[in-house]
Parts: sequence; structure tokens; C-alpha cells
Amino acid sequence: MTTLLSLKNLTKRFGGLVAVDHVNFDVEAGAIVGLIGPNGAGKTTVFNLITGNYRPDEGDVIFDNQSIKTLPTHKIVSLGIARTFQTIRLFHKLAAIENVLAGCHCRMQSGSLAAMFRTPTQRREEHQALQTALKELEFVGLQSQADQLAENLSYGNQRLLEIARALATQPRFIILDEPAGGMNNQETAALIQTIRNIRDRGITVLLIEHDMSLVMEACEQLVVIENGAKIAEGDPQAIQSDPKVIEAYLGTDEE
Amino acid sequence: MKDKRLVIYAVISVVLLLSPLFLNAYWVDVLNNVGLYTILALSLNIILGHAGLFHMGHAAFYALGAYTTAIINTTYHIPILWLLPVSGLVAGLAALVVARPIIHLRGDYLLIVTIGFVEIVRIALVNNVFGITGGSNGIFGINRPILFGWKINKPWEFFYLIWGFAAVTIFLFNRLENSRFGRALNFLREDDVAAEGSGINTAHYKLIAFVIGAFWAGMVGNIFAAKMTIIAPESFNFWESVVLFMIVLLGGRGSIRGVILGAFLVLGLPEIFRQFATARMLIFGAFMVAMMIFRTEGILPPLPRKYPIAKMLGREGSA
Amino acid sequence: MELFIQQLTNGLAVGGIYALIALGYTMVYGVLKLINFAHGDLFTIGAYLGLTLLTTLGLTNYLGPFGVVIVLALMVMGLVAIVGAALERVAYRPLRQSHRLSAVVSALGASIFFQNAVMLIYGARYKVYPHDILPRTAIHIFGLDIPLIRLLMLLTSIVMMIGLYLFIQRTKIGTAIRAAAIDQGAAKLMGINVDRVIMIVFLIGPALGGAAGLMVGLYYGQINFTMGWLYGLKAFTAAILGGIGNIPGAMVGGLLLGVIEAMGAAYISIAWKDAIAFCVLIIILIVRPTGLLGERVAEKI
Amino acid sequence: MKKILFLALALCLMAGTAVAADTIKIGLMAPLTGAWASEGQDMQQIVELLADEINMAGGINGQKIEIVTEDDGGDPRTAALAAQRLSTQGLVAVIGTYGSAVTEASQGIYDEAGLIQVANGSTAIRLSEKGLNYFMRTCPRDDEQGLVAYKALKNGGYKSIAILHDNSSYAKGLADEAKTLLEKDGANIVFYDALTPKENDYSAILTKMKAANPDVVFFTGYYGEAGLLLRQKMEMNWNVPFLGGDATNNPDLVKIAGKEAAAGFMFLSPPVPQDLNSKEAMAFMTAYKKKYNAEPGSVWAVLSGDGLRVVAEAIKATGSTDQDKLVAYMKNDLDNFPGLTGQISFNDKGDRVGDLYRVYKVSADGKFMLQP
Repeated sequence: MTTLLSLKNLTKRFGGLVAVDHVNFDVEAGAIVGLIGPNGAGKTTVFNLITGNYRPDEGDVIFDNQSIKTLPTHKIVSLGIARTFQTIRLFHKLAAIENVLAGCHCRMQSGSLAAMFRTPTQRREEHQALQTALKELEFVGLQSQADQLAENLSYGNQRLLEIARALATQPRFIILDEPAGGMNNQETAALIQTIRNIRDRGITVLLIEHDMSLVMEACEQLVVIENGAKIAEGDPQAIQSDPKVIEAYLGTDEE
Repeated sequence: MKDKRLVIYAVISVVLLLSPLFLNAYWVDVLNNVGLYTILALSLNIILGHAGLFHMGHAAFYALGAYTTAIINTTYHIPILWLLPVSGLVAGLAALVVARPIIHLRGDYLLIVTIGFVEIVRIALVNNVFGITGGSNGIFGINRPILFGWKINKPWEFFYLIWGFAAVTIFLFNRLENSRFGRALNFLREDDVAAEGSGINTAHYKLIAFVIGAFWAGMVGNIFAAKMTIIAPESFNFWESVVLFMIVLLGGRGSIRGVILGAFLVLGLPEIFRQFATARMLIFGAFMVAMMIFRTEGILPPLPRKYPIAKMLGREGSA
Repeated sequence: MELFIQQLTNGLAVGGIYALIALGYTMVYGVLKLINFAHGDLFTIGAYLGLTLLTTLGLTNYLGPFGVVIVLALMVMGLVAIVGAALERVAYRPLRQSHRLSAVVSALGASIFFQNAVMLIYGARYKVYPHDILPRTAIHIFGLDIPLIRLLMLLTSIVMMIGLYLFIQRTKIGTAIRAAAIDQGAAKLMGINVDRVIMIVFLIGPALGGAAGLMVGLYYGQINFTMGWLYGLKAFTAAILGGIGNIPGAMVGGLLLGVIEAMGAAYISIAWKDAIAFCVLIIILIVRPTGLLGERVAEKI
Repeated sequence: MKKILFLALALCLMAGTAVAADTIKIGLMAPLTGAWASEGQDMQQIVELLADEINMAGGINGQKIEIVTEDDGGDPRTAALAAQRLSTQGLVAVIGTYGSAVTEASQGIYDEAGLIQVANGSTAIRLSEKGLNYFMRTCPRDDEQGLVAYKALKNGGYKSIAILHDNSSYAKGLADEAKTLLEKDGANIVFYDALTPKENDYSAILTKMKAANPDVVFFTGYYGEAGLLLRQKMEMNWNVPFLGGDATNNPDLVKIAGKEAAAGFMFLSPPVPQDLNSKEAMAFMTAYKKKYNAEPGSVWAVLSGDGLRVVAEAIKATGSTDQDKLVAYMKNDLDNFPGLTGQISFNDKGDRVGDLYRVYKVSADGKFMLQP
């Protein structure tokens, strides 16, 4: 197995607060890894550092043997890292299919001039993008709602739509930020299968989740952080019995 | 439903096309102004309507185009219509240079910077910058355009030039809207963090939106200069930018048909209200408020884009 | 040096008026995120109402100059506040749930309406305040002649601004305004009547604008129906310069804009002074994208 | 919505083409709205007053005249529309308008329509240098006034001169004319700059100007700004003489500045009716006061009245409404016609000829006194 993503001494400060404190961990290609920790531990900040939304103060992010810490977000996406957001950030006033087409964007070429003159290449590309988008919708089970406005979908389906949009960027690595947030048990169970299916397509998964049943069932490896620092790493069984993790959760989080 | 709409569009187009036959020169000229502002507002619509950038300085690009045409035409006597792309290019380049450092400003901060830009341009024109703008006198003696040997002179001749240009603009911009480019602008308007996170280079698209909008405004400036044969800084003041801003918002952000209707209303109503003499602008102001209250998202907001989803699902894999 | 100080006082006097109008922009913006383009016209209305009251009521027969000014100011502020509140009710409230640019068009329409209404009521000619209301003494400091009224004008602006600041910071209504500015939804849940807060904002902002209009009328004498557009634009610039939504920002922005204009005129070129002011504004915004005192909000992702 | 619009368009069209056959229609293009609305509304009042008088007296050769007024908004684009509108209504001539750039935008349209245009407040030199046959004006040109200004400043014996304009094409034109002549003569121009019109506080400009220490200030802009300059100058205790161009000729100047500050201000202007002892001028003043209970505003509005009067005179004398005959009459035969602003004759270019300018001085009680 090869290492796809590797965080080295990653550190981010907001004013006096150290949100992420010298975090190190590796993600193997083809794995499903969970990043867990109490609320406010800095999990989402780690994601934002990987995807270039924030710039690290120290340390480095290595993706596929290349440092990506200074790249803009859209470049990182085109290198093959896609993400979803903790607070759903869909394009609410646009149709589901268009949301997924946003993901196709970085795999397309044609610009404004090609659009105005509707070149054969442009038309072929549009057709292919639409096919990809429909396939991704089908993958998450939303094909029948392709022309609905994103804001009219149920909460769970909005989360799935975000996943479809991320998949449409044809990533090698996908970051899911609380994908089961707001889902019922049935939806969560289906989501676990979807996550496995994503991995089966050869896409490495890194996720944040509070729903422990999902984490334990889906993830093969867990990284635990508290107050910005990594406190444990290992397979789910080992983490469950780790005293430091138990203390962190019982001490600060009611869940 | 769709057919009915097409019929309405067709009827309106035909009526418009034939209107110079039954309208007098004055009303034809009103329609010429509506046409010019339709094109200008469509170009602003790319920036303001589709990309959602608060841009209240569009008259600056329009002015750059008009002055480019006027200066080159009066000094080197190059025919007007050859200068059409040149005017667009100058305005587009200006947009590239000006927009780059300010593109990251949010909402109202961008608004005031664009207002500042249009004012700086106007003041520079008034002060006869580089000695080529003629100061507040402006530039006069601009030639009339000649198209395939036909000298365009009378209002009805300009009517077909302007609305021909408008038709081309509508055609091209409609394609632009329904493309990867148009969608990208909408994505960054709705949520630029999510757009960037979906792999869209938002800064680049904002800039290109400015450049395309400015390019078109510059070309309209060219036609305006040829139509007026004299241009002066007062034709490009901040108020003109406000008028364009109102057209886009009143008609419906991001909606081509809305913007066209907006241009008809914002330019046409003050003419229709001429019978009220000095009260005409008062009534117009009240009308603006009323129309906005009754149609809060603009009179004709954009329709959702259509994708051949059903068709593709029907015979998937055959393409 | 003497010239510099003279120009500084010139700039501050103009800047004080910009600041007073800018407060109206910034307060409305703070709560509604709306650029009230009709605000400049409320300033005009204040100037014209002041003239009407002054010439019809004959206050000068009963009161000394400062008594006249104070009574007049209270009446004008009250009346313009009513106009402002009515404007909110008619033109802005129906648009509160829609896109915020929709309200901008409504504001522009209202601006056209007010400007032409003033023209139709008062005529298009310049109107002139009586000359003998205010004493025209000058005081001598540092070898300069500075008209007393100029200083008083600046002082009045600053007192009003500090008063407003204390009102916003120290009173219960002020707290409600601040709460509504941060999050209207949350403020509602906390039992704050947001409609009332907005109404109050639309009373205070226009009242200050009206007061500025009266000051301009009393001091400069000449008023015209288009003056609101120019002053409004300058004041809006000032509000942005200081960081819109921020009350001390409007004060700093206003005074600074006045000084930049005066200095630009004095040391570079009078004809280019507005362009110079806008250049300075753009440079400041490139360096500080949310204005001088505006908060830099890192967006939560 | 669009249907309603077209309906409205059509209705307006029908209203516009209903022609009353037996009247002589004369157009007036004036800024009824916008920044110059005060001038335009005054123009309308004066032209309507004079038209009523003509009609009361039985019209011209038995035919009544009818005034068709259009708003040009003081803006070139609106002016082009107003001109298009007027040129479709079977008019004989059009009076107006105010502002050279605005006039210029309408000139070509009238010329193509073969309509006579008699401008009243458009002094830019080039307007009559284009060889447009149907264009005339009752106002003098900038070069004429520039010459008068130069003479007045020279006769005053001023050595160092400050020139201030407002960047309008009129004021800048006058300032440039005067500056060129003065510099040729070796005068020292110590200050030359432009203020922004419609502001209220010019103290920064006055402070700067004072530091240049001129013997006299020549301000070529409009009365509104001139009044404020005088007022603020007095507040600064600066006693420099001020000379104004003809755009400062408006009684409101004294109102704005106050009598004390305005006293001693000198300006150049064609004579206003008050100062002409002609019976036409006096009758006009009486009639205006009677109808509108005020004195007419600027001389420009009065010049639009003269425009109507010369056109009426030409129709009467030629007995025709043929534009070519009328123009030929006005350019060649009309000689020293008694106008409201002095005697009127036109040259071949359509410019008013004659030594029109006078120097006025504001007296201590705020009256405009014609200087000998």
C-alpha cells in the first residue's frame, strides 16, 4: 500500500488559539479513514488546511508525493481531492443536476469563446459532462430528482447531492465532513454502503463523523484529535479501548 | 407552455422588426436608445446578474469604447465599424487591469470601488487627460458608420444596426449562459467557497466576467459615438451606470428576456411620461418603487436551465 | 504650515457634514444590509423643510439665534425622521425578504421621486436661507481667521456622533439595534421586536441627515434640489471608507474624506480632487478590504 | 407588460401626429428637468408669455402660433431624442436650448429635418463653424466674451490674475479664451483651475487661491457657485475684486451671496431688459411681472424669448413659413431688430452680431448697475 496523503507537523493558529497543533498522520491509498474528536477539536480546520481554504502556519500537506500547502483550492481539487461541507453548501437556487455539473467543471476545457460559437468539441464535452453528472446522481440514488432545485431536497438527500458533486470532480481522494449529519438510521445505513462503494471505485475516503455506529462500521482506521492535537491513531477496536480517547470523550462530550 | 412562449417571442420580434415602418423618427430613436441600453445592460448582466458582482461603474467601459472610437476615427479617419473590435479590446483590457486588484472585495466595497472608477474616468475625460479627450467639450465630428457601402445615417438605419447587434448579442449570450462558463458564474454567485471547493477558479471567472462585460460595453460605446457624432463626458457619468444597474435588477438578474424588458421600461417610460412634463421623472421614480415591490425578484426572473435529462436517460450509452 | 492648518479646518468642516450623513447610511446598512440611496435626498428634504419653517414661523421674533437653531433643528429632525420611517414602510419593508439588491432599486426609485418632488414643490431655482440668522464672527487662533460657525458646526457634528455612539452602546434600544445588526433571526428569538428596531433606525438615520441638511442651509445659505445626490455619494464613500456598518467608522471616514479632498485640492489639483479622493479610497480598500475600522471577518467554512 | 408598452407607444404616436392645420407651430427645446431645470422652466415661461401676447394681438399674418415644448433634461442623449420628437411635428422652427453640448447633440437632427434652430444659451464657438444652414443663435459666442473679459481686466490695470472655471464646456471655453489673450499680452496668470459645480463649500479653493495672491479673480462659471464664492470670500476677510462671466448674471447671485458680499462684484453680460430703455423691453418686464409675479431669471431665458420674436418677425415679413426663405431673411434682411436684449442682427453663420457685452457691477444694495 502506498501513502496518498500525509500531514506533517500541520499547525494553524487563529490569534492566540492553536486550532491545529503539530498534527501528523498518513492516509493509505484505498483506505477509509475517520477523523474523530470532541466538538471544537479542530477536525474541520484540518480539512480546510488540506483543501487550501486555510493556509497552515507550520508543517506541510503532501498529496501524492507533492506539497499542496500553497496551492489554491481549485488546483487542489483538480489534483484529485474533493470535499463536502459540514454545513451543507449547495447551490440552493440551482437544480440538482447543475450542482453536480459544478463538480464536472474542472474536468472540462471549453471556455467562453467555445461556448459562444458552440464548437463541436464544446458540444461533445457538454454532453459527456451531463452523462457524468447523471451517473453520479444515480450513484447516490438521486437520479429521479435531477431537475429539482437543491433547496427542495430533503436534508439527507442534500448531503448525498454534495457527495455526488464531489465525486463528479473525479477525485482520487474524498473528504466527507459529517456526511451523516441530520440523517435517520435508515439513511445512515445506506450511506455506509455508499461510502464503501466510493472506496470500491478506487477513491480513498477521509471523513469526520459524530455518529459512532457509522465510524465503527465503515472506517478501517481512525485518527483522534483533541484540542488540535492528535491523541490516538489505530483501528476502530483499538481506539474504542484507548483510555485517552475514552477520557477525551467522557470528559468533554456528552455523546 | 414552451410553444406559447416561443410564439410570443416571435410576435414581439416581428413587431419590433417592422416597427420603423409605422413609427416616426422620434419613436424609432427611442427604440435605438432602448437597443443600446439593452446591449449595455446585457453586458452588465454577465457581471452583476450572473456572477453577482456589485458593479455600478459600467459606464466607464462604455466611455472607454466610445472615446477610443472617437479619438481614432477623428485623428486617423479609420472607418467606424473597423473600430468596433478595437473599442471592445481597449475596454476589455482596462477591465483586466482595473479589476484584478479589486476582484476580491466583497459586495458593497466592490460597489463603491466601481463607482469610484467611473467617476475617475469621467473626471479624467473632463480634465482632458493626455490632451486627447477634448475636456468637457468632448469630441465631435465622428463619422457615420458604413456597412457594405451603405452609409448609416437616419434613425431607421441605426435601428437595424443596433437591433441587429442586439440580436447577435442575445444569441451569443444565451449560448454563454447555457455553458460551462455561464454555470461557473452562477456557482460563484451562489456560494463562492463551494464553487472554489468544487474546482472552479473563482477569481479567474470573476475577472473574465468583467472582461467580457467590458468588451461588449466598449463595442456599444463605438456605436453610440457613431450615432451621436459627438460625445462628451456627461454622457458617461455615474448616473448612466445607475440606470444600467436598475435595468438589470428591475428586469431580473441573470435573465436575458428580463433585461430586455427592463431596458424598455427604464428608457421607455420616461418618454411615455413626457406628457407629464416636469413631473415625468417623479412618476417614473414612484413607478420604479412600485414595480420592485410587486415583483421583488425582478419582473422576469431567469427560467431554470433546461437539460435533456429525460432524453439522455432514455437512450443512454448510444451517444 | 499656516496654510496647512487652514486647509485642515476647511476639510474637517466639510468632513463633519459628510460624517453626519454617513451615519445614516451606516446605521441602516448595519441592520438591513441595505444601501439607502434615498438617504441623500432626505438630507435635501431637511434643508428645504428648515427653510420653510424658518420663513413661515417667524421664530426670530421670539428667540435668539441659538434658540432658533435649536428649535428648528428639533422640528426638522422630527419631520425628516417621519419621512424616513414612511420611506421604510412603503419602499423597503415589502422587500425585506427578497434579495438585497432589489431594495437598492427601490431606494434609487425613491431617490428619483424625492428629488423631483422637491423640485416640483419648491421650484428648480436655488433657494436661499436668510442671511442674518447666525452671527458671522471669526476667531483668531495661530494667526488664522476661522469663522466661529465653522467650528460650531464641526463641534455639533462631533457631539451628535458621540451622542449616537453612547446611545447605541449604553441604552437598551441601542443594544437591541446592535443585536439586530448581528443576527436578525437570533434577535427575534431573544424577544427583540426587529420591526421596531428597524423603525427606530429609520427614525434616527434620517433625523441626522435632516440635521445635516439644516446645517448646510444655515451655514452655506444656498440649497438646491440636486444637492442630496452629491452629498449622498460622498457620505456613502465616507461610510465605506470607515467600514460600513460601523458607527465610529462613519465618523472617521467622513472627517478623513473631507480632509483628503481639501488636501488634494490644496496640494495637487482642485479639478482632480474628487478623483484623488476616490484613488485614496481604492488604495485603502485594496490594503484593508473592509475599510479602516471595519471588522475583518474570516468566513466560517 | 410589453403589450401594454406597445399600446402606449402607439397611442402616443397617434396623439403626436394629430396636426391642427391653421396654426404656426414653433418648438421649444429646454431643460425642464435635471440640473438646469431652473433655466429651462424660465425659458418655457418666457416663450409662452410672448406667444400669448402675439396671439392676443391677432397672431402672425392672421395665424395663431402654437408652442410645442420638449424636455431635453440638460443631457445630450435626451436632447437627441427631444430633437427627433420635435422634428416630426411639422414645426417651422425650434427655439433652444441651454448648454452647448446639449445643443450640439440636437443640431444635426434639426439640420437634416430642415428645421430652423435658434439657440439661446449655447456659446461654444464651434456650433456655428460647421456650416449648418438652419442653425442660429441669439446669444453671443465665447470668443466675443473672452475678448470683452480681456479688455475689462486690462483696463482695470490688474497685473496678476486668477482664473477659475467649473470645467463645463462653456466656462472652460471662456476661461481659455481669456487666458490666451491675457498671456499674449504679458499678464501674469497666477492661478488657473476648476471647481466642482453644485458643491457648497469652496473654502479650500479660496484658501489656495488667496495664497497665490492675485489682484483680481475672474470666475467664468455660474451664479450659484459665484454667490457662494463671494460669501465665503467675505468670511475669510479677503478683499479681492471678482469679475464674473455672463453665466453669473442672475438676481439669485445676490440672494445667495448676500448684499454685503455681492457688493462690488463685476460681471460681463449682454444687457438685461431692465437696462434697456426700449419700449419692447419695458413692456416685456411689465408683462412678465404681471403674469409670474417675479423678475425673469437669467439673461439666457430672455434670449429664448428673443429667439421666438425674431422667428415671428421673419414669418411676418416674408409672409411664409418656408424655412429657406426665413433663414435668408434673418441672415440678410433682419437688421437691428429691437430685441429684449438689445438690437439683433445675424451674420452668415447664424451668429448674432454687434457689440453686445456690457460690464455690470453689483451696488451696495444688491442692484445690477450697468457700467458706462
